[in-house]
Amino acid sequence: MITFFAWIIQIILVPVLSPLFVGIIRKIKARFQNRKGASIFQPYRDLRKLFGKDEVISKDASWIFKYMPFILFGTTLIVGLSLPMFTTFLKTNLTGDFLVVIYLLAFGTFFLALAGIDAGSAFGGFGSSREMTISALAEGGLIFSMLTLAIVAHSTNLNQIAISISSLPLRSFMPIILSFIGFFIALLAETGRFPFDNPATHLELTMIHEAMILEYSGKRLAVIEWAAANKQLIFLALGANLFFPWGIANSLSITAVFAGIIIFLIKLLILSVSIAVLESGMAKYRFFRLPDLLFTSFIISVIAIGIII
Amino acid sequence: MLTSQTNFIIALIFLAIGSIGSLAFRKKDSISNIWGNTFAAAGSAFGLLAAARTLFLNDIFSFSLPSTFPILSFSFKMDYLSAFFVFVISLIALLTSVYGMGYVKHYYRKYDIGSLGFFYNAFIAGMLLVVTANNALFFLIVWEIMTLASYFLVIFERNEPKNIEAGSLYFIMTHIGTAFIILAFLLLYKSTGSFDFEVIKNSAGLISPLTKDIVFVLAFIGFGTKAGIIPFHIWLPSAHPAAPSHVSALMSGVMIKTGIYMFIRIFLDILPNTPLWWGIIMLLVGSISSLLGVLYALSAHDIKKLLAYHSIENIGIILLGLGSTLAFTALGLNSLAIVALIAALFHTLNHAVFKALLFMGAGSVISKTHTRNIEEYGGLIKLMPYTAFFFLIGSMAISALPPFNGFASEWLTFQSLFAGIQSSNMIAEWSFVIAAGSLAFTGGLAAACFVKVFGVTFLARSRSEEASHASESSISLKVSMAILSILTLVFGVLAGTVATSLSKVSESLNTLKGSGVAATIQNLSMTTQNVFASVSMPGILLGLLIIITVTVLIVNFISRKQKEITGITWDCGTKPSPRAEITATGFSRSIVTIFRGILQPTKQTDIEYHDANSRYFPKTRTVNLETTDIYKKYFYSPIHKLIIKVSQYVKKVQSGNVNAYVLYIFIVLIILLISGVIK
Amino acid sequence: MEQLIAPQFLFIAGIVVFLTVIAMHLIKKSISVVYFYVIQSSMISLLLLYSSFVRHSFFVLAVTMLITAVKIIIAPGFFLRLIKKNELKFSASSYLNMPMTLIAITIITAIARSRFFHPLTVINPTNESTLLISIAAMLISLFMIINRKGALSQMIGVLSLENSIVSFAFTAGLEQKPGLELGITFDIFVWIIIATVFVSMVYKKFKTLDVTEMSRLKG
Amino acid sequence: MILAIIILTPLIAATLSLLVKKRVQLLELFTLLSVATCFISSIFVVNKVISNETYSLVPYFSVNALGIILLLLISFIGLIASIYSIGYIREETKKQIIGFTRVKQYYILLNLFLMAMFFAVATTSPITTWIAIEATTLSTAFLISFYNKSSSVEAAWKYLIINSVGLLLAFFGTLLFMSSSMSISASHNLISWNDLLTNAALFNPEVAKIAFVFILIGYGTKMGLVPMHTWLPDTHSKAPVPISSLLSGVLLNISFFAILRFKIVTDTVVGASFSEGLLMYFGLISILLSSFIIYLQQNYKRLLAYSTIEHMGIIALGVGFGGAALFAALLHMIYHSLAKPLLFLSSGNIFLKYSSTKIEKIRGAFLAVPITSAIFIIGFLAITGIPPFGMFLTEFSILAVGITNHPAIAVIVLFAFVLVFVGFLKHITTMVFGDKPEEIPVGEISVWNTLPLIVLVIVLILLGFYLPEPLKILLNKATLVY
Repeated sequence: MITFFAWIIQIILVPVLSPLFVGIIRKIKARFQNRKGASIFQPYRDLRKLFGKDEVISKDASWIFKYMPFILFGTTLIVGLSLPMFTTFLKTNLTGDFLVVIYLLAFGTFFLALAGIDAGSAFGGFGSSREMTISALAEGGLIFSMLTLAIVAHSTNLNQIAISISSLPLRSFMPIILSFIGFFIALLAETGRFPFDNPATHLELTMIHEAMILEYSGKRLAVIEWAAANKQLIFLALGANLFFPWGIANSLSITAVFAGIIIFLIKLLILSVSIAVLESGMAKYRFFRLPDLLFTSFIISVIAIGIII
Repeated sequence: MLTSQTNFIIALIFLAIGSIGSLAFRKKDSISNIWGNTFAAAGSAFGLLAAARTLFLNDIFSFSLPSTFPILSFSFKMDYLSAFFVFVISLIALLTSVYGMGYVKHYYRKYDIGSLGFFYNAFIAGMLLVVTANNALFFLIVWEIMTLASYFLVIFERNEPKNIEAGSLYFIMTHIGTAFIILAFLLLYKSTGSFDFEVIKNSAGLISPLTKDIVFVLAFIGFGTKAGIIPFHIWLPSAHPAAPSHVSALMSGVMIKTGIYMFIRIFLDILPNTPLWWGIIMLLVGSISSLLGVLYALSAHDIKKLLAYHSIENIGIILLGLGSTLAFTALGLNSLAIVALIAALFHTLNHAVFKALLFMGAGSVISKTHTRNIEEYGGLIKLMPYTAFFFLIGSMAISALPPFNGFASEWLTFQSLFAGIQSSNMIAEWSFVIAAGSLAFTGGLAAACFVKVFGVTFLARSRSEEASHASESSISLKVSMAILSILTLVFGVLAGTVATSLSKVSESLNTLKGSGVAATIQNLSMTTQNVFASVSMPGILLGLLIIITVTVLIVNFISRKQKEITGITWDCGTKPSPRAEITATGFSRSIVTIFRGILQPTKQTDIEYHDANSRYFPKTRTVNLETTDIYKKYFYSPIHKLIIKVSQYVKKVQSGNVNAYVLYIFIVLIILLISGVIK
Repeated sequence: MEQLIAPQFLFIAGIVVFLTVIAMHLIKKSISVVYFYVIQSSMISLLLLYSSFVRHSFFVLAVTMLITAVKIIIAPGFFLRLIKKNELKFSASSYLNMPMTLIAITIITAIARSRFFHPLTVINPTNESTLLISIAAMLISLFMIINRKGALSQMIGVLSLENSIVSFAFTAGLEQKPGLELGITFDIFVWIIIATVFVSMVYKKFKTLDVTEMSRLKG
Repeated sequence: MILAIIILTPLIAATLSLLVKKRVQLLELFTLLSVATCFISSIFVVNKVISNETYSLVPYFSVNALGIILLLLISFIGLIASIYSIGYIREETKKQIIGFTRVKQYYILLNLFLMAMFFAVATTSPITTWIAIEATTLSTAFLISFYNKSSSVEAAWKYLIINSVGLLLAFFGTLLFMSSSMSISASHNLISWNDLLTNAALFNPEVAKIAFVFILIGYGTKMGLVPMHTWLPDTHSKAPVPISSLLSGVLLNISFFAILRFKIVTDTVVGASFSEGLLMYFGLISILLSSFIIYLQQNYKRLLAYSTIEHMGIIALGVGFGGAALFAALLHMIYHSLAKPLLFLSSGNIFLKYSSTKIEKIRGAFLAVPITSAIFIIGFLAITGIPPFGMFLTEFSILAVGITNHPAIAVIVLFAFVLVFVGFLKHITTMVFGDKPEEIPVGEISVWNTLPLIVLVIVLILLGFYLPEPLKILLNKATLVY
């Protein structure tokens, strides 16, 4: 019974929490620009508003344009399922492998880029070109940072990694820190955060993620925004629970599960605060300096592996 | 039920009838087309039957016919490895023949369909024989017949000089490759005294390590030229686009795999205890080929040339699998070697399937728009919905996206590389790290390249008149593409069962025989001694389907009251013209500039003025963006110039002066007399 | 093998052939080259005559008559008519100037007499020196074909090569059956006819007998 | 008795065609009849030779295993060439390039040429072989200067001079060889090859070495081995096509046959390594030099001439390697004698159509003369040793024997083959493909020109796959002897 209940939480946790953390990051950034900023629940209200609006779809668009938001949202949900969020005993070796997680997200980005081109506008095209370039280069750093963990844990299953990393002695923590730095750069790239892409802007020259979804409106825009929030939460959860997995409940008792959820929320809060601090303290890089950043993330993870093997 | 040997012979007979028949009906195009393709399909169907019987009912056969020439014996052998490759070849040949029936219609009255049928059947028969030949000399004969048939298929559209050049470059390169192969077999003959693969395998102990290394290098260059690995690939991007699409599907999908077949046959079956550096070299060449293959694909804008470059990339991935197998056998980890070989074989099968699908899609697009340049396509998804859907499935499979077969084999290759990273030897570990790095980047870049191809070809508005009048392709084209896309899904989802049957194939090899399989492979959960990794492809597919349908239903239910209005795309108020859309060059420009060190893009702008001397009012401005082919510049043309210089020098011997000629005789006489006496 | 022809007589014949070949190198005018050829072939026919008396068989005598007819009367007749018809006063120059040709000839004779050809003398050790002289004559006539640019002198060079081979045969005691001798002379006779026809054709086409003109077929 | 028929019928045909005044058809008829009778009678001789070792008529004429193979080749290629020359000469007379006297001269000399070749193969004594080969040179001299242009006169002159020098050296070599068996000259009949073989014991080894050097250089000039090959490209490119196909198809084999006969004698006296070493080095240089020159060739007839030199080099190399390579070399000779005339005759058709021998002037031959260009491509594939045809097997087994005892040479030769293939492919593709110049009419020239080609192609393809039993016995017998 408890496991069924825990499964329900596992499924609904990602979609429910993700707009919250988007709100929190916006709130902190506003605070840094010493303005009050909207409340942290503003994203929920935006979604409800968008669901209630009519939709304008371009006549050039095909079925890809129409069904892409649902595919994107679906992939984020499946990935959400297989993450070690607050318990590790929900170990599924169906989709638990970290390669599956990365390639499922790539599946979503693939369709997002296609939909960007489908509308036939110049902005969409350029957005998808930049998006695909960055995600292609970020994949190396992403895979290799998680690979360090897989080598240490002798398994590529996420839950198994979380269990074995949590029982790791402190002195062999150096490679984990290095790979976390690599992972953090890849996280910023994949979720379109600051040095790579400014989430708030609509300036044609700089926007990457926004350019692709320019043509959307109404319920489809809502689903895409939600999916973007989910993706951000997934990366935060990965960052939190793979690299610092203490406090995850590994037994079935109610208290352990609740303690797990609270510790998980605290870790997510710390991470989103650090992202917000980073964003307000740094300017967006020129596009052609990004590959060097991504290659550094790849090299850092390779050094981390070098230390272990 | 017929034994696999009779099936195989019936297949060859059908192909023979097909080739001779289509030549006989040369005069009437339609009859020779139907005749050629039906017999090719029938032949490959029987080939499929034979392979299936051998693979699943363990009906291995080998027989040989005596020949009038002393050292030649026509000996065939179908063990598990040959059966697997016969299976792949006949599967793709069956579907390309069905595709060919519809596709060849647009060549009627333009070219000679009879010779197309003749060489097409000979080409398939050649490939089937190459993978079952058991005598080195017979193998070489059939190998050259396959090259000969594919040469005439490449120059089938002989009105364009470009195709003729592509054809001769192809024939020259493969012939040079065959010279290396001949040398390798001669060296084997020198130490074992026979040309029969069985005899060589049994007396492999006699081969000294030095000859074994030389044979490795020669065979690697020889078969690498046919497989199209990086330094020897220059014929592939020009030869495959020149051939008719159903032939280039066959060439790109299966013909380059015969090189891979011989890699496995020689390095894993015939030559015992391989040294470690073989595996390392194969890993490095594999990673270079995969990375550069995808980069050149990004800079290519002819759709078939792009797909050809992707074949190089996928061959690189297969080589990664093979390289890790060799490295594991050298390090003694035979169980991991089996896993790596399963990854390589699985990717061979998958690549054959989705590459044939992509070439067929490209073929039907070209037959409708009569051009191969992506820049002139656009908006075809509305005019050719089915082809677009099948092409989409093909592109998702090739960029290794989860539910499809590309992901399954790439996942297995990744797992074998990760296992390799944890192996004990220092050099091996770092080569595995390089290989895993290149595979990671290749996956991402391949996805970028196929977003470019699919987006520019099928989505948004059509960029040229031809593209706007395209119509859906005919039935036989759609049927074969449909079957192939179902296969990509089936092989993807049933990856577990395919992997188990492949483990039977890889265990049958000589060097890997009888090693306890520590790595259990059931429905694709791989547990080796210390690494536990598992993925269940059906789980992913089910999850995707359920969750996506649920979200669609919920979202439609929530905003059921809202209306969907169709307007025009927002283009800052200007009328949305096709010029506003992203072009393929624009799309890949950022990646090409990032990797400018390797690709060395050149930009040439020339401006035409109204009147030449005033140079103020330009009439037209053309920008020409190209990437230089560094291989031709730094490796092939210097050798070519050297040969020309030597032959010019040698030509002076025939100076035209009689006295000089008699002087040659006089000098030779004196030299021989002097050397005769001293000796 | 019993000695058919007295060694002294063979020695004289060898010397005459050797000297005529050297003379051909030195003289510029083609008429005198023809005369030297006549001397050479008359020496050969004398040899034949001598051997026919020794073998006192009528058949050999008839063959010698034929050979003398061919080599001394018909061949020079052709050449002189050729020279008169095409007013060739002097034959074309040679590649090496006079002193150089002499040096070359001495080198060749040194090679001929050196140990490379010495084993050949074992066939008939008695007149060993004549054998070496006829070998020297052979090599020098070969050198003549290389050195002279005139088509006519090249042709005569070939014929003198044939004469020196025949003289070697006699000195080595290898003279053939009369039937074979007849065949060989018939061959030489046809060869001379064809060569003269060709020289006239060359003259008609190239307006000169200088062989260096004929160097258009290259590569 | 049959041997006499073979040798005399061409002579009769030649004399008869002398009397013919105006009717060209009569000339053609005589030649055809004579060559056909020779071909049929040589087939009869074949089963005689198979039953007993050699078939000899009167002490002067005898034919052993290799001899009959050559006879068969000469008569078969002679038949094909004479059928082709009927169409060829008619076409040339139509273009008013040659008059009736030239045609008559052509057929007479053709018959004399064939007779000389038969004579050379069948005679027993070395001296008569020499006379016969000299006769072939003389009979072809006028055939080469057939077109009476300055270049063909130049080619003929060079041919005459170089070959006479070569043959005189060979004559000197034959005399040295005869010196061993002069003692038995008392017996009335001529000294035959077997006499040379029997009293090889009393032949001084030093003299034998020098004699074989002279023979090799003499007959090597006639065979076209490299340093002495210079006459071959000029003659084969200037002679009329049927003649150059006969020249490079069969004539070179006869001088090779003579070298082989002398080789056994030297082997018994001095041991095989001396002669095989020489042949191997000559073969290697011929292959290397011709492969480089083929690469930059502008004239397709010279291209085929150089390919002949290359194949003569391969045969010499095969004999030089010895053992199984000897069987392969002889079989290679047969394939070459079939494939090279095929190429020459099809290039003849192209020449008649485009009337130019420059490669870059020929474009789109496939559209102008489709059947001939298809056969031209098949010939090209056969000559460069692409597997479906027999040449690949023979080249491969020569290399197989070569790799065991001379690996370096085998490797160099293998890459020379590749270079030849690359050069040939480059030239063939420029000639056959591409678009046809307008003024060239489409369609084959005449049935006389295409029928022989088709027959030759069928024979070549058949021999590629299936080696007929009698041929195999003959070849085995020949390899035992040499």
